[in-house]
Amino acid sequence: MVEDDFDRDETPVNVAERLAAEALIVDVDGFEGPLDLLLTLSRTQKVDLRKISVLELARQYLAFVERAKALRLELAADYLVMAAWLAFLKSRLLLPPDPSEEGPSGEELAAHLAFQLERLQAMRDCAARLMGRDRLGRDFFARGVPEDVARLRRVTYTATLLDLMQGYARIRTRDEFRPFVMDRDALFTMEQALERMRGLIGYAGTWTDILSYLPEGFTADPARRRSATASTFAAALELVKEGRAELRQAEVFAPIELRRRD
Amino acid sequence: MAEASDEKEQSLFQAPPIGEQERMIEAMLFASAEPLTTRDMAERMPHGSDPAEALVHLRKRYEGRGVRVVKVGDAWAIRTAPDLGYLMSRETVETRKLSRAAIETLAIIAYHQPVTRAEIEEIRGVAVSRGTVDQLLEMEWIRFGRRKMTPGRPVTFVVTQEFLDHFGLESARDLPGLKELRAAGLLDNRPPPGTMPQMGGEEDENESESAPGQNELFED
Amino acid sequence: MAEASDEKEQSLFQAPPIGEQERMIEAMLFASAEPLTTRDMAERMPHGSDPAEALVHLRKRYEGRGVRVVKVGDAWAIRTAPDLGYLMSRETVETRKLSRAAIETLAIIAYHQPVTRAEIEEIRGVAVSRGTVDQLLEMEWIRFGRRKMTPGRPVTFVVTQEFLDHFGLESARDLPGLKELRAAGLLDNRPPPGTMPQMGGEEDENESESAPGQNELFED
Repeated sequence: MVEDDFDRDETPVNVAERLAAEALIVDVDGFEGPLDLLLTLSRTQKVDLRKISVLELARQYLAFVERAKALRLELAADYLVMAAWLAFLKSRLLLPPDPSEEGPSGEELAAHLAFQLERLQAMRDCAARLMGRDRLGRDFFARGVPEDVARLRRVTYTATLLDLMQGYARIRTRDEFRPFVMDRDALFTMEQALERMRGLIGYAGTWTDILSYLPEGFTADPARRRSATASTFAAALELVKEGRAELRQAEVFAPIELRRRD
Repeated sequence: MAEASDEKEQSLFQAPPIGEQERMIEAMLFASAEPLTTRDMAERMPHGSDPAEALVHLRKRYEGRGVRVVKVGDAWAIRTAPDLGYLMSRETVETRKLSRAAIETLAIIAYHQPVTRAEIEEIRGVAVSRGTVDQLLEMEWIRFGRRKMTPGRPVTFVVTQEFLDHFGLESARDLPGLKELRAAGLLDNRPPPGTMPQMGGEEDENESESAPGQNELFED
Repeated sequence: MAEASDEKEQSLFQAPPIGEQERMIEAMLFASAEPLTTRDMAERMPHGSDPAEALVHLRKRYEGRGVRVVKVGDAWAIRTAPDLGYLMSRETVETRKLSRAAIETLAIIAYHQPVTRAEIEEIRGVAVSRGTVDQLLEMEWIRFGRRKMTPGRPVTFVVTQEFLDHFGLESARDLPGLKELRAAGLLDNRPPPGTMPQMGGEEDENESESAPGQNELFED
């Protein structure tokens, strides 16, 4: 695989050249793939990329791979795939075309490779020009104190007549459909109320509205509130009977107040 | 270009022309996150510059414009002209469907007006949250009616003209009755007794509505 | 018809004078760090306003000043004049250092957009790591374009308004050297003759992606 002219090329004429060649080898990790490596190698030809000798480039690449192997450097698979492909390309370029063979000619393949290299170089130049432009936040600037547009959100609610009628119908027909169940959960018994009052009466040193003794969960729902109010009142009467409390009411419908009797 | 390089050379020896200084302070005031004092500006500008004088020119230039150069404490800043402040806010109107609790409350008021809160609660079977009533009052779909002549003289609620307008009604009496609703097929999906998953769901919902902390406004 | 034209006349009549509209867009553009489209502006302006016309006037007014009215894609913004950048050292934003791979990928997307990942890989001759694309997406310099109508309907990438804004470009057509590249045929989608390693179509992409080792882990 090693070419004669490669050997000639690589015969260390001077130390600097040799160092450069070795640096190329050791820096294999610095290349972004085989195309990048080919582009770097092509620079040694010092010609316009359009006039590049792909044959020469293939030789350089293959020599590079050989050197890497000699130095026991592990090359990634795609470098080797490229090497195989370039070896194939080289043979195509060197041998007279076989008319029976199908597929693109060596020249076509070489032209495409040259195109790819030129395109990659062009993209690199563009990237450099782009990054070299005047840039926002470095060369020119946006407003330092942007005034954000205040978004005032106004919510309006809407409903249709149908919503309204269906809502009403739902309420008015609810009872019709109810299966018969004992609504025990809405009941607060006098026994429960008495137990609760006995526990609390010790703290009732001052007059307190008996409604403040309603248990939690029995104040909002009217049915539960009614039940708890009745049982609490009855329990309060029971406590008075036992001589443990006093009750008073200022006038009709005024709050009924309870106080511990010492 | 030749001019520019001349100017640059000159600036090595003397301050840039006042027009150039005006450009400088314009750019600085625009880009700075904080108001700048003339001293701040002078520090950044070429030696010998006079930002105070450049400011006089810049202020004049922005007179009557969409933005103005204003003094903030002893510093300077560019700000939107006060008469254009309205361009900096944007109102978005979002229309949401009224919650079920609100619709039911509204329906009861419409059908039973004048009606007290206790009566609404009795009909709905759940407590009416303050939020629901407030919402309907705020929408101006209900208002307070006359107090009831019953003990405690509770306030009543009635629907408003806005309500009638919104629903396209001449008067609340035009609302179809239960029989008509049924005739119109609005009540037809009556589930057979016994198998009422829907109903059960409603009960649960009502239960949770009456639980403390639950606000009917949060219903969707 | 008569009514419609009446309305139009009326709204033209109601629109503020152009000088006033110029003040409005001046205030809005000054207040915003982001570019605004004429539509954004029109939405905030009184009915019948013509921000595009007002912009022509405003642009002229700021020619040669310390700040300029610039076009960014189909939007507009006010930016400081680039020659005054040295005054704004305190406002300088440190942009994240992009890897060589990211810079090249960005350039390829800008010049070849809309472009698929496979096409980027063909141009660079190496697999595009996920991180590179993610970074560019995160910086909002690229976004997804429409899918290509080729087998597999691959996603494409295009550059964003933020990209244009950052690099001071009116549109992607103003990219430096774009015409020359196009004339040289370097932006042509030239399919490789026959099969080639690494630089083929989507199949190669899969191959290279699954090949361990050689990808942009070499990034610094």
